[in-house]
Amino acid sequence: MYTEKVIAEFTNPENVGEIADADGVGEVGSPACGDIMKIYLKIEGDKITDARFQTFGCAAAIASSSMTTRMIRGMPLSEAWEFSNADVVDALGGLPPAKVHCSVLARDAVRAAINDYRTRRGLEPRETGSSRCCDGAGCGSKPEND
Amino acid sequence: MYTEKVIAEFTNPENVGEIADADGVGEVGSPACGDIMKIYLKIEGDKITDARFQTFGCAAAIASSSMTTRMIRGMPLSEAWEFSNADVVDALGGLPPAKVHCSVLARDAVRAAINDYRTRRGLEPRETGSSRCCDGAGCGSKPEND
Amino acid sequence: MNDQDQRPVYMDHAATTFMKPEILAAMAPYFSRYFGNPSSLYRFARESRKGVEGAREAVGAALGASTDEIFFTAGGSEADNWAIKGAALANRERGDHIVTSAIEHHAVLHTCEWLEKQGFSVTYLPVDEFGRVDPGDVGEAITDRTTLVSVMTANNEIGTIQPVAEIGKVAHDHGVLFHTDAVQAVGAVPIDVERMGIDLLSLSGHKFYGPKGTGALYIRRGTRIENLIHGGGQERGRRAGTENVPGIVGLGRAIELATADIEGHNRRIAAMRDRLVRGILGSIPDARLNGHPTERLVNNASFSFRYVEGESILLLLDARGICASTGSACSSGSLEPSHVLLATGLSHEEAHGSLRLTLGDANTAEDIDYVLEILPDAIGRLRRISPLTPAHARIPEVD
Amino acid sequence: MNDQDQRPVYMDHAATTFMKPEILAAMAPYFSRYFGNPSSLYRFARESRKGVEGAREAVGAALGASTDEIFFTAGGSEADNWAIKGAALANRERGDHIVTSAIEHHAVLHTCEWLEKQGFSVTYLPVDEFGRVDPGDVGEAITDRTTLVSVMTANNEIGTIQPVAEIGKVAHDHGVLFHTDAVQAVGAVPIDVERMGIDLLSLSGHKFYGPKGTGALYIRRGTRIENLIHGGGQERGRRAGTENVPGIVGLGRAIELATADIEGHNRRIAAMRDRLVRGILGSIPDARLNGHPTERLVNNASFSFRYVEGESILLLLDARGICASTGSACSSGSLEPSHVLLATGLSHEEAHGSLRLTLGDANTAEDIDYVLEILPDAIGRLRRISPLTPAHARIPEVD
Ligand SMILES: Cc1ncc(COP(=O)(O)O)c(C=O)c1O
Ligand SMILES: Cc1ncc(COP(=O)(O)O)c(C=O)c1O
Repeated sequence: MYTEKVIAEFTNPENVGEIADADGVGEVGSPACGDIMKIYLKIEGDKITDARFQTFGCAAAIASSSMTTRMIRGMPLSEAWEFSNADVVDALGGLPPAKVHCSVLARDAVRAAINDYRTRRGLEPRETGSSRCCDGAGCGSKPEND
Repeated sequence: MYTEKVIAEFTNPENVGEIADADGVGEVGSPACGDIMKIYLKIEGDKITDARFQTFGCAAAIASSSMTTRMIRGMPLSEAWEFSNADVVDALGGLPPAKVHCSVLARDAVRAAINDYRTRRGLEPRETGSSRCCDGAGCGSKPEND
Repeated sequence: MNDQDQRPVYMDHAATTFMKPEILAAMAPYFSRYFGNPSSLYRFARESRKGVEGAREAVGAALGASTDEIFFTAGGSEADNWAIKGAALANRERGDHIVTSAIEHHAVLHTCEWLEKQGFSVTYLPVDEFGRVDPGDVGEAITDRTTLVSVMTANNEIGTIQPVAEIGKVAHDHGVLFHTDAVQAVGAVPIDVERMGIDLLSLSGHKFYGPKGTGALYIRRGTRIENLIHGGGQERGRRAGTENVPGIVGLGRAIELATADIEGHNRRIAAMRDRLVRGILGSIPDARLNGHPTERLVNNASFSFRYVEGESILLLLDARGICASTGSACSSGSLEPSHVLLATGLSHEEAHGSLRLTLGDANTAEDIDYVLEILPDAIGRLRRISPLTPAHARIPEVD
Repeated sequence: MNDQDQRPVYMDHAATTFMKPEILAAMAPYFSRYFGNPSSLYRFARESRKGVEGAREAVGAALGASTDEIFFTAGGSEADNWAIKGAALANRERGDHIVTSAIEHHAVLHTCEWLEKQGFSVTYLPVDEFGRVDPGDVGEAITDRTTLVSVMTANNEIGTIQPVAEIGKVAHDHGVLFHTDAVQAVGAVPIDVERMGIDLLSLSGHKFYGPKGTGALYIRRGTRIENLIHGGGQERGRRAGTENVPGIVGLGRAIELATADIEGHNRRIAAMRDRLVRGILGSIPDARLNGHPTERLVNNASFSFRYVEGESILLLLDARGICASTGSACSSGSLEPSHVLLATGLSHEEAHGSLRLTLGDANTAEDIDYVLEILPDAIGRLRRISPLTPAHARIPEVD
C-alpha cells in the first residue's frame, strides 16, 4: 500500500530528535489517536535553520514528519506556514487515502511550532485550521479482519 | 444413489409387455406424477402363471415393476396380495428413500390387477390401501439445482 | 465410450464444467506459495492482493464495468441472494415490491419467497412457449412500490436468452433497479452492463471452466444494497470473509478465456449443437426442442420425448457413458416437474420426459455421433416399456 | 531472511496459513478429473459426491458430531452469519435477545449489529483483563426473551480461550441455543460438541492449513435455524450453491491432519512460543503480553509495547522479512484501536502499540532466534523516534 519512497523515508528517517534550545516547538495529535507529532524549529532571522521531529505513529506519520523537516529546512517562516500537506504527499510519491491525514498532521505541527515561536516573541499566533484526530477510510490491516 | 441391482434390473428388465389375453390388468399412477405402472396377469386356478408389465417412469419404477413381475410369477393369488413392497426393495438391494414410493406403486398395481381379475369373475374387489402419487424427499437430480 | 472407466461423453456443461488446465495453472501459485491474507500489511501479502485485483479487472473488463463495481462471492447462489435481498432490504423505505419471472433459478425464486415471508410482495411474470419474458409485461407489473426487477440473462434448463437490454430499459424508465442472473450467460452472451441497463449482475466461475465456489456480483456504482455476509472489511467493506485468493484468480483467468472470443466459440459449439438437434429430431418421433428456436444459448439442447420419463433416459445414457440431465421430478417425489418447462406450457407428461444436453469446449464431432447413435435406441427401449406409447412413436430395435 | 525475495519468516498464522502439500494433493483430482456436479445422477458424479461426503465425515469426527450435522460454507464469516442470523430469525416468536461478548470477531459483532437494526436486542458481555468471559455473566444476561448465546472458542487477536463448556451449560440450563465461533480454535483446542454443550459451531479451512473460501457450520440435530443462502437443494436443502468440491475435500483433509495429534502439535508450538515470549519480555522494557497467561492458544504471542505504534513496528519487521500483525487502527483512520484490546482494559496508547505474532507448523527455532534478534532493535528505533519514550524504556542501539 505504501510507495517505496514512504518505506525508505520511514525506515531511514532524517532529523529525528529534539533541539534542546529550539526557538519554537509544536505538538499535535494524541496517544488515543495513535499519532503524536512534535516538531522543533531553530529560527534565525526569518528563516528555519534547523528542524527536527519526534513522532509516535504509523509509518506514514513518521515518513511525513521526516520529509516535512527536510523540506522546511532553510525556508522563510512565511513560506513554511503556507507549506501544504500536498507537498509532503507529492514528495513521498503519494500516500494511501487513509493516510493523508498524517501529512496534514505534519503541516499542523509545523504551524504549531511557528505559532510557539511567535508567542515566545510576543506576536499573535496565527489562525490555524485545526486538524481532526483521524480521518479517511480503513486499509484493513487489523487482525480483527483476519 | 441406486444399487447395482437396481441399475441391472432397470437396464435389462424382464417381463416387459402386454399379455393379450390377460386374466387381470391393473394400472396405477398418472402421467402428471411421472409414474404409470400397468401389470398384466395370467392366472390358472389360484396361481399366477404369467406376469408382465408396462411402465412409464423412472429407473426405480421400471426396476420395481420388473422385479415384482419376476417375484409374483408362480405365486398363489392370496400370497401375491400380501406381497409387500418391502420385498421388492429388499430384492433390489435397497432403494433411495425418495424412491420407495415406486415399490409401493408396483404392489398397488399387482393388487389392482388381482381386483380386476376378481371383478371379471364376479367377486368383490378387495380393499386396497390407496397409494399417493408421490412421496419422499428430493434427491436433487433436477437441473434447477445446477 | 460406454466403458465406465473411460472418461465419459460429458454433455452436462450447464451443470458444471471441468477446469481448464491453464486456469488451474493460474491458481497454482496462490495455494501454498503466495498464501498471504490480502488484508495483511507486509510485502509478502502483496502478491495475494495483486492476484485478487487482477481478477477484479478481468471480471470488470468482461462485463464492461469498472473494477470497483465488482465484488467476489462464493458462487452464483450467493450473488443472487445478495443482489436480491440486499437491494430489497436497502430500499425498503422506497417500496416493497419485486418483479421477477416464473423461470428463474431457485437461487432467485427461493430468495424471493423468503422476502415474501419478510413482508415483501413479488410478481412472477409468465413466459411464452419459448420461455421468453415480454418486456411489456415488466412495465405493466411495475408499481410505485416496486424497487427491483430481476430477470435472468439466459435460462439454465432450456437455454432461452431474455431481452435483457429491453427489460433493463423498462426498469430504468420506471426508476427501478435491474438485476440479472447471468450465471449461464457468461462466455456465450456478450455482456455490457451499460448498454443493457444492468445494475446488478450475478455470475459463477464453475459454469465457464473456472473453479467451483467462486462467483461475483456486479454492483453499479451508487446502487443501494445491504451486505449479505457481515464481518471484516474485505471487498471494500461489502462482503466479509478472507478472500479465496486462488479461487478468485481462477475466476479471473476463466472469464478472460471465456470472453476472449465469444463469437468464435459460439460458432464452433453451435455447429455441433445444431447437428445434434437435427439428428435427434430427425430420428425420434414425438420429440420437441424446448426453449427458443434462435434466442438460446449455443450449447443448449433441451428436449421433451413423449411417453417416457427423464430420469430413466438419463440412466440409460449413463449406462453408455453419456452424462446428461433432466427436468423431471419423478425422482424428487414432488408432484411438480421442472417449473421452467411447465411455465412454457408443457404438460406434466412432456415435462417429465425432458432431457438436457449441454455442450462444452471438450466435446467433439465424435461425441455428437455417439449420442446420435445411442439416444434413439434408449428412447426406443423406454417407449417399448411404456404403456403410453402409440404405434407411430415406436422406434424399431437396431440389433 | 531479510532479503525480500526469500520466503519470509511468517508469524501471522492467525491471519491465514499456507496450504500443506498433502492437502493440495487431496484436492487435485477434483479440479479437472472428478469435476462432476455432486447433484448429478450419473455415475461420473459419484466421485464428487464421495469426496464431499468423505469430508463431511472428517469434519463430524473432528468435532464429535454426526455427519448429518455438518454443513459446508464458504468460510468462517458465512458460518457465523448463518448461525446467528439463522438461529435468531428462526426463533423470533420465542424471543428477540442475543447474548454475545465484546471481543467477538466482526463476523459475529457486525452480524449482531445487523440484527439490532432488525429489531433484536443484543447484550455484549465484558471480559476480564485476560479477555475471559465469566460464565456467571452469561447466566445473568439471559432473559426470558433470549434465544441465543454466541461466545467464541478462542480469540483471534489475543488467543484467549473461553470456558466454552461452562458457557454451554449455562445456556442450556436456560433453554437457550449456544453458538461458538471456533475459527481460531480448530487444531489447537480439542472440541467435543456434546461435552461442550455446543449447538452451532463455525470453522474456517484456511486457519488450519486448508483452502481459503471453505468452512463449515455444525448444526445440532433439531436446532431451529433459517437458511442464509437460498436456492438449490444442496447440503440437504440448507445451503444452496454448487458445492466447492475440491475446497470441501481439502477442508476435510485439513481437519483430519489438524486434529490427528493436537497435544503433540500444541507441545511443539508452545515450546517455541514460550521461548519467544520470554525472550521478548526479557529484552524489551514496558512490554506486556496480552491475553491470558495460560488459557490461550498455543501459537499466540500478542504484545503491547508502550510509546510506539503497531503499524510502524510491523513495517520495520517487514523490512527484515518478518510477517506479523497489529491491532492498531491508526492505519484505519478510526479513533478506535482493536476493540478486543480495549475490552481487556488497555489504554488507547497501549492498544495502538500492539503486535501479534502467531506461530505455525513451518516455524523453526531459527525463526524464533531471528525475531528475538530483530524485534528489540525495531522497538528501540521507534522508541528513539517517539516523543513519549521515558529514559528507562530506551533500548540501546546495537551497532
Ligand atoms: C475468530 C474468527 N472468526 C471468524 C473469522 C472469519 O473467517 P473467514 O475469514 O474465513 O471468513 C476469523 C478470521 O478471519 C476469525 O479469526
Ligand atoms: C441460472 C443459474 N443461476 C444460479 C445458479 C447457482 O450458481 P452456483 O451453483 O454457482 O451457486 C445456477 C447454477 O447452479 C444457474 O444455472
